[in-house]
Amino acid sequence: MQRTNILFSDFIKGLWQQNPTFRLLIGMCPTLAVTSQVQNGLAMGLATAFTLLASSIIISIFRNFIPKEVRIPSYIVIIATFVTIVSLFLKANFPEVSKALGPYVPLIIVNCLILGRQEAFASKNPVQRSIADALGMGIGFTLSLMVLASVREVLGMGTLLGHQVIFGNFRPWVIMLTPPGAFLTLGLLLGLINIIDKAVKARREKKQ
Amino acid sequence: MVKELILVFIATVLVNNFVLKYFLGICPFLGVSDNLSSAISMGFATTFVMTITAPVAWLINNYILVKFGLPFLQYVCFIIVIASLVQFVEMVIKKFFPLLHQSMGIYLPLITTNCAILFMALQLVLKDYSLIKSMVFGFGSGIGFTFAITIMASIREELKFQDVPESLKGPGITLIIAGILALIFVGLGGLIQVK
Amino acid sequence: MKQSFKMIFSLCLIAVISAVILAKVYMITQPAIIANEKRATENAIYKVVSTATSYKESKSGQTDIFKCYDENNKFCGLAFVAEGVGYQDLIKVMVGVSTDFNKILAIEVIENSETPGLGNRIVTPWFENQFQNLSLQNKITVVKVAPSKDSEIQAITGATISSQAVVDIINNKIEELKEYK
Amino acid sequence: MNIILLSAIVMIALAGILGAILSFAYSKLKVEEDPHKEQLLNLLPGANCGACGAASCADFADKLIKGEADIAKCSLSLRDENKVAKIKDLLKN
Repeated sequence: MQRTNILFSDFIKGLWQQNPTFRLLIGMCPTLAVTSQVQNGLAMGLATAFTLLASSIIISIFRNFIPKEVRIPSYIVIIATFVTIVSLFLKANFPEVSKALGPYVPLIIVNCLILGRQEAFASKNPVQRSIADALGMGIGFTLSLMVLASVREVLGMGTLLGHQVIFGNFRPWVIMLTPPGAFLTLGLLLGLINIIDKAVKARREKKQ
Repeated sequence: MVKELILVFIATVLVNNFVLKYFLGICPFLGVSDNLSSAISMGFATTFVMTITAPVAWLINNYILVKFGLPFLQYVCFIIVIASLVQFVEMVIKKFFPLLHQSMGIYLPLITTNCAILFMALQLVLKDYSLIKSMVFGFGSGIGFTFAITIMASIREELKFQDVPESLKGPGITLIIAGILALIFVGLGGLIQVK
Repeated sequence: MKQSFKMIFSLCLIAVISAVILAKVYMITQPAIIANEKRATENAIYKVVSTATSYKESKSGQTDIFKCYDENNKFCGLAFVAEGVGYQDLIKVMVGVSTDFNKILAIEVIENSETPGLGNRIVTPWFENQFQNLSLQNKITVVKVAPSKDSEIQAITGATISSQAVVDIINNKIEELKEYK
Repeated sequence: MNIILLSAIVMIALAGILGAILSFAYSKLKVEEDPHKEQLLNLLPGANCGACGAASCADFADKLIKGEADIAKCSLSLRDENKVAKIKDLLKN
């Protein structure tokens, strides 16, 4: 029993307590860039999660064979290989998503989230824990991308995943689709989450 | 020819600013911009490495990838060279110029995980700039990064004395300020039409 | 000495494995990628020269021209891609012209990254349909009010630079192709 | 020559040259690091992401030793409580 709840706690940590976007504030470049539509946010989140998972497995398997001096170049080559595979896969099977994500797919390689995870976690822990951690972080990252993307898409285009959501004479806030909108939305979202967090903590103290 | 270079430089610094329009280098932008001096040296270190990476990326692409027809190796080749180059340059500076290492060299390892560098290398290949134009593009994007991070750092230094709402302290207010800065830079859009 | 050999060996090993895997994946996905691109251009051609059912590719200068043939295999129009810089970045337009090169059949903006909500309204049918049956005797011009002459189109309010960019791109390409005709 | 062989050769050449440069650098340009900082560096994530405001993990380690920065700012290593504890007691002595 003790074994599984370590894995489970690794997994859960990534989802909320240490959510990469809202808590650790890493991996921001793609977060702001591709979240003008939920579909793109989902695709970027899944691509990042796959790369994170696959490279975590490989790196935690070979963590003792890679000498310390060439640690960063070798990790980066492994990550870049998986990102190229994802990029070719997207171009072959989902051409419009690949065009929409455009130059931000290769940026997954230098996403602070992935190299940070490999260095901090995968290269020092056994495979099972790395998998649980990678899954947690990957899904946490995808969820936060979709939360941000749904706010921006609903306000920016009045649609959600392409279907018209807001009816009547709602003039969409075009700013939400432009860079300023991305910065403002994420800033306000961080504020909102801090407020929710404080409220939850306050209620928990009252209960004790 | 020189007119074209100046246009590319101004376009990269002002119109297509790497931070405020393409969202690049946000991790260091949020982290390092809380005091002005570290922001400035961070900016110049990034500019220094970007100016080196641009020609290297151009050479790799034209003399290895295009010549042998291996477009799929682009990401792996660029990133392995950038990572090793940065590691090597940092060791050289640490060994021979300890003073320079203290002020600027410490920023070098940060470059490998900086989205701006890889994006710049891939953009100059995508738009197939010539060698000189690539260097100007690399230098311009570095200056653009420094420009944005210096403005943000000076604002945040003032911010320490203002009363920011409790929940927005730290990254929240920085992102909102970056949003307003991006709004100003959108006004500069259409200033120059350059490929 | 053993330490540096171990470093070089492990870096080369990882590089080789990644190279082989990537080459394999590239060979598997390459046909699908080429097919996608071909289908995208094909859809644009058939949209721009509506009567066409098949086309033959040929080169004129550096631009490739698609000669279109309708169902009873009669030469019914020409299509080509014109590209240039708009308000923000690259704009690509597929242009369909009549066989005698003096009338635009239709155009379709196939790629643009103009400002969302403003510039990217050049993709709306309202703007694109204005180019249908536009004469090419003289240069196409952009006007703010309702077009009077037959080679004028109305700019999108709030996106004059993008509208002007599309017109300039088409004019330059037509000029270039006229010499080669 | 088919693509697989060609890309393998190109990558071997590139990795070989870079590996040689790095190994040469490590042997010739070794600068003695004080062991204290070396241990600390092994505990820090080493991703140099800059989220802590320091330029890199090495710089963050210096600041930790000088007491100018506190470990909470390194968001990546917060993931691991026992590591943070280890860093704290390493800093004490």
